[in-house]
Amino acid sequence: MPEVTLVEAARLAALQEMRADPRIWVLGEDVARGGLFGQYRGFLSEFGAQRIVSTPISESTIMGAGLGAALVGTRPIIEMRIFDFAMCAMDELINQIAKIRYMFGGQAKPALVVRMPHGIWRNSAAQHSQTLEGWFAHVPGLVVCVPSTPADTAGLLVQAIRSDDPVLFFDPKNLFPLKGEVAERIAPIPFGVARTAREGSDLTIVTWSAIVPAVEDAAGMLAARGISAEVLDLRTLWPWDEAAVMASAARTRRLLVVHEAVTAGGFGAEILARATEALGPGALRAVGRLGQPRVPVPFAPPLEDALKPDAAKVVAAAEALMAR
Amino acid sequence: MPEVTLVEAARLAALQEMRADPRIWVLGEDVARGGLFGQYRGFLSEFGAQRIVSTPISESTIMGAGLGAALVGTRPIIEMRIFDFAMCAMDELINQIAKIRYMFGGQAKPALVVRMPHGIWRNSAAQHSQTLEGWFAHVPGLVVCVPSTPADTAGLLVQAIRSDDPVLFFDPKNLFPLKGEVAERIAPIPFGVARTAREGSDLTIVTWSAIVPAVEDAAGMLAARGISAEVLDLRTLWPWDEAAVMASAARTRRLLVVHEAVTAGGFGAEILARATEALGPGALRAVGRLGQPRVPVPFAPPLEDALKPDAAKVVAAAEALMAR
Amino acid sequence: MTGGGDNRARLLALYGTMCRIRAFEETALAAHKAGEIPGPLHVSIGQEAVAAGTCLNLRRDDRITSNHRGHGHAIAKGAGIQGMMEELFGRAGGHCRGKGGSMHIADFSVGMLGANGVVAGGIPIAVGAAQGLRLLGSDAIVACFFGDGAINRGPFLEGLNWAALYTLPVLFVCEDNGVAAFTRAESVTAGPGIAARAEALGVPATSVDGNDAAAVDQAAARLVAEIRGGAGPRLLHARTYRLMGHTSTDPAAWRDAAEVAAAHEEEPLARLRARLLEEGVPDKALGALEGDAQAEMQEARARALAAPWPDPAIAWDDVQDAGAVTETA
Amino acid sequence: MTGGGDNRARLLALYGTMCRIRAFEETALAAHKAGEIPGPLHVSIGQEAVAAGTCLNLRRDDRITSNHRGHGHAIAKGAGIQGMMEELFGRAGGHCRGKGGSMHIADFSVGMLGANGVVAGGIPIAVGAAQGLRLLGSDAIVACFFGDGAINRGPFLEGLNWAALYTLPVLFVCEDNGVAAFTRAESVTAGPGIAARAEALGVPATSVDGNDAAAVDQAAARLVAEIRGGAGPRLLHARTYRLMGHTSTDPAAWRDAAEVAAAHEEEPLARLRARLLEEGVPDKALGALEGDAQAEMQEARARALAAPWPDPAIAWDDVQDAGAVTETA
Ligand SMILES: Cc1ncc(C[n+]2csc(CCOP(=O)(O)OP(=O)(O)O)c2C)c(N)n1
Ligand SMILES: Cc1ncc(C[n+]2csc(CCOP(=O)(O)OP(=O)(O)O)c2C)c(N)n1
Ligand SMILES: [Mg+2]
Ligand SMILES: [Mg+2]
Repeated sequence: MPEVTLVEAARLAALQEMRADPRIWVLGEDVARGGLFGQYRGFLSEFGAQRIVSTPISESTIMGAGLGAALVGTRPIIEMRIFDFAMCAMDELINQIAKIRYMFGGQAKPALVVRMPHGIWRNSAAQHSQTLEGWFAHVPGLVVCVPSTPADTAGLLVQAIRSDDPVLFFDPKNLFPLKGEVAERIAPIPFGVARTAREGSDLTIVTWSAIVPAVEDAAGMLAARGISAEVLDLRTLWPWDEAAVMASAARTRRLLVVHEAVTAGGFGAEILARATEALGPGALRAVGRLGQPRVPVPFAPPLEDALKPDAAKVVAAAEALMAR
Repeated sequence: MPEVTLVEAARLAALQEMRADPRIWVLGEDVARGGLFGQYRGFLSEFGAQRIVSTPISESTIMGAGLGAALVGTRPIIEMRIFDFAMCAMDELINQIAKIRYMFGGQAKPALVVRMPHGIWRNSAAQHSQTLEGWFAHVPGLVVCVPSTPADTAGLLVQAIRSDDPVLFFDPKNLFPLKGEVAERIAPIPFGVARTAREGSDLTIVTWSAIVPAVEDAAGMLAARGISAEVLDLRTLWPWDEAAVMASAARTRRLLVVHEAVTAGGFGAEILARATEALGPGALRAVGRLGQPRVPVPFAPPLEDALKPDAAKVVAAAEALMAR
Repeated sequence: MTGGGDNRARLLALYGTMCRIRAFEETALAAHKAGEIPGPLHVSIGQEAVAAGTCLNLRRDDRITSNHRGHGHAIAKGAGIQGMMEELFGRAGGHCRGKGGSMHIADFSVGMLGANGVVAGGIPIAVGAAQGLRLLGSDAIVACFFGDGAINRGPFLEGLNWAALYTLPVLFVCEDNGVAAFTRAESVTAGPGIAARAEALGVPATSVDGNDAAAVDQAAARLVAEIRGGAGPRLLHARTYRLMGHTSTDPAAWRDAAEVAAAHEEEPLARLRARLLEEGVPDKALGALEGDAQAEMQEARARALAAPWPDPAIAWDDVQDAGAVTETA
Repeated sequence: MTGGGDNRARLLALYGTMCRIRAFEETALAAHKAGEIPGPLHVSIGQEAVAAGTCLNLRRDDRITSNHRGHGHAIAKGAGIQGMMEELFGRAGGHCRGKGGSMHIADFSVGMLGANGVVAGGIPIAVGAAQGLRLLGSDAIVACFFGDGAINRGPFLEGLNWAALYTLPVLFVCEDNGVAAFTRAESVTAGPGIAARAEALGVPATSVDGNDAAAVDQAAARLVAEIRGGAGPRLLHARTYRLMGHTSTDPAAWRDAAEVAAAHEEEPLARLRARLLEEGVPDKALGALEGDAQAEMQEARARALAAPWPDPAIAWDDVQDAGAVTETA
């Protein structure tokens, strides 16, 4: 299996699917030039300007036109460039895309993928660094993908493109250069199945998206200190693999959720809540969360570093949990 | 103290503040005609068209212009008519209003209030019934008010208008006709202080906004069945009264959160997560949440009724918790 | 049917559609007042000619998107009446199985892609539908209905620019009734007007007396022919008047009585009726159309009232395939 | 200074500002390349005349809003250089204490209400600022800078309509460099153009050669006078060229070399320099301005490099008053 970067894995996945299904097309800014990150490199020459549509800076319409095109039977990939710009298209996403199948009594399934590279990335400051994926798990009608490896990105993107549901696909932009193996023929990865990134017995760390490598590093450091951490990469937040999390947490009795998003009101809260609801509080010895404090992402490196979750902070959080 | 409806209480609060401070003004659709719910009735004749600005249907600009006006020192009340339309103004709200003080290193405090009547209301269906208040507790920079009584609505609105923070004020539109006493001179109610709606010893029910009366009814029914429920109305979600919730939950050892919003990923998750983090899982015997299932709000009465939390569902959830 | 014309048959077809729209909405108003219809209800009484005149020029496989005041658009596009009435009543037999109601009526079987509860919400959907149809090799077009209030929202600019850019087959239809909810259009809309805005975005515009059904029909016929011929999007600006309040419970008492009375003189059904009489159509024939429409809608109301409510279990259906919650969850 | 004019002093003032903008951005580019400046950096090299010509006509208490390519606007409005440079470097002495960076520079002390990382994000803010100023009884105006890319986003329509409706004192300045990121404006913008769009929204527009500083100055002088006189908003459409790539790391290699070479011939500093020489300003005097600008920016860079980083503890500051989290929370 060839080793490729994560962004190239995503490119290959979209390429494979677009070759197989002429109803798939891409719309977004600069996609004809390959996209901001090269994730559509070469697509224009292969698929032509009807299927690779470089659009005006009109996020509302990028999103809404994707919906309209889905309603007549095409399968658009809606490229938002950077997640934060999706704020310009929230009516289309939340009021329209998420609800239309239901409101119309099932007359239409908007089969579309919204790609939204997200996360803290090279001191891009508050308006280009947000991680609000937890919001969308709260919105009925949406599937939420948050992969962290090249193989998962490729497999989940294939699944997303083939799905009849509207799928929000959060490309982990800070991990675009990350290398990993990707199959020649990319198989879909089902939604809602966590990946066990590391097995362990002392505590369960649940995580996803760009922070996963830091959590894996932390697990290595913890091992060196005699703490055996199991790391579950959720890969999708809705549906999410409650069974895998519960099984692991019931075993280790310690549950830590790590995400790059702000801790308060983040999806980590849902995981802890479900764990105590489902297992009963008595089944657990300690629970905790590590995320960004409830502060916008600052520009200056020392400030960003102070707030951003990293391996050292994961180690500290895990040790605090073990001490309880 | 006179008895007034909740919407009238809100009107009186805004009136009082606008009389005291000429920098306060209102912008939104139809506000010159008193607003969709009469919450600005009579304001045009008293304050004139410069301070009561009926706007085009331009939600992005209603929100963004409010911000701009705050940056030069006025204190706008931004009226969104119905919460769901704020989806058309999320860039302005999330990328701009919430972050500007931080991004600019404290050079400006956008002192503004965004009023967003929200919630399920008379079979208005999926695009006019959303309760996404939990989203905003997750966004640094914002204060989130979710009152449920005329007096709280009035007092919190006064506080919101006087606050230098951007405050999201979720008017509980289904409770607009609800009557209650409001002081002649409305005093501000500080953010982050829960109201004990009912004292009890067997379990703690934490709730807010339009569902509060149903929870109070349920507590009455539970009392008739020998279950003593303490009801805490949070009144604000950010800041929220963690101390009061923890004290009550530590005492009753059973914690139920009830909100009209979808359960999955709602703010109830944060409350359960904090409770188990802060008190330790062992301190609690049972925790649970009751909200709308992860389904858009349907139109037909039997469908809406099936999904919407109500007193009977609260009783059932509380009894299930007591059985654990 | 293609190509406009003022021949009698065509005028009669227009009149028939308009009578059905009027009768549907009058019936719905009465049912709402009687407590049979829950939720908000926006009727288009006085604006029927725009829907009828436009849709008479559409094929069944053409699509439309609509707004909160969409009964007329749906009926004119051929949506089933019983399914519409039951949707308003929130019954299981509604087009949306009772999940949508008046503001979210859709009937995909006739190309009606949905009403919309968000002003201007249908605009991006319409341009995308047109783009999708082209990708699929179809020569179907999309008509996009919205009010004068929608032209002050961003999607109007974005959608028209987009449609012009990609030469998409979209007929934008602005129903200019001069009012948005309780606010006059002139008090919130700057500049020379709707048509000028469209032209500035590369979309040729035609203004028409929207209460003159034949005029709407003729203009729409020409524009639809241009669009289907590949010329790109067009905008039809139809001036009309909302005879009733914003919603069924709004008396719109702020309007001058004289203004409303004058508007009643210009209302499109009476005008078309007078013209048909002039053209020699017997009063009885018109009466028959009117009576049929009334009878159809009365029956639809009666059947809707007797129709079963949706089973509460379906409340959980049709959210999504992956990650759907179940009643027992 | 009010009233345009081509007198020497005015041209020299323009030239001085433009030299400072150019020197600031060349210095920033070098510093970015050297790894001294983190994050994305968008420079306006080649577009300096628009900022300089516009802001020369503004008072200190006038406000501006800007976009992602905003260094020139800030400098022309009088923002402190050291605070800007340190902001780019992410240092404690930056105008935003290192929290904003290049894309979020603001200097409220001179009426610079902020750059913006969202295209068109400054438009609603500008109109609201103007509305607020009027409510406060001020006669200050607001200039709102944005690119040709912004005219395809909804807020352009909403904001211009709004400003025209309320006759607000806003000067919209569209810096039309013909490109948005990696896409040519003409390939994403339909219709007759920016000025026509503005006029259709009730905002009179003036087009100008944006690389001719004197022309920009004259046009801005007239428009600012009209606006301050109460005439309502105006739009200045300034045609220019972005000599560098979209960001500091973008080579913009997709552009024809000949095109870029031709654009260099038309770049505003060289043109104004030639004109000043023609007008008899000694080369030495111009060289002194240029040298001063370079020296100022070099010193700013050196000082920024030596300046302290922000204390990590301030990362928690200035989020909000109520409900602020603390480091230990
Ligand atoms: C984005 C948005 N803002 C506000 C509303 C509330 N609203 C519903 S209809 C309406 C007036 C619309 O006027 P217009 O588009 O002219 O249509 P008309 O009702 O006159 O047919 C308003 C303000 C809404 N539905 N969506
Ligand atoms: C809403 C939004 N969409 C996309 C972007 C990404 N982006 C940043 S600058 C830019 C191009 C802007 O072009 P223009 O407005 O012409 O300004 P210029 O860069 O040419 O000065 C784009 C697409 C953004 N910042 N905001
Ligand atoms: Mg109207
Ligand atoms: Mg540009």
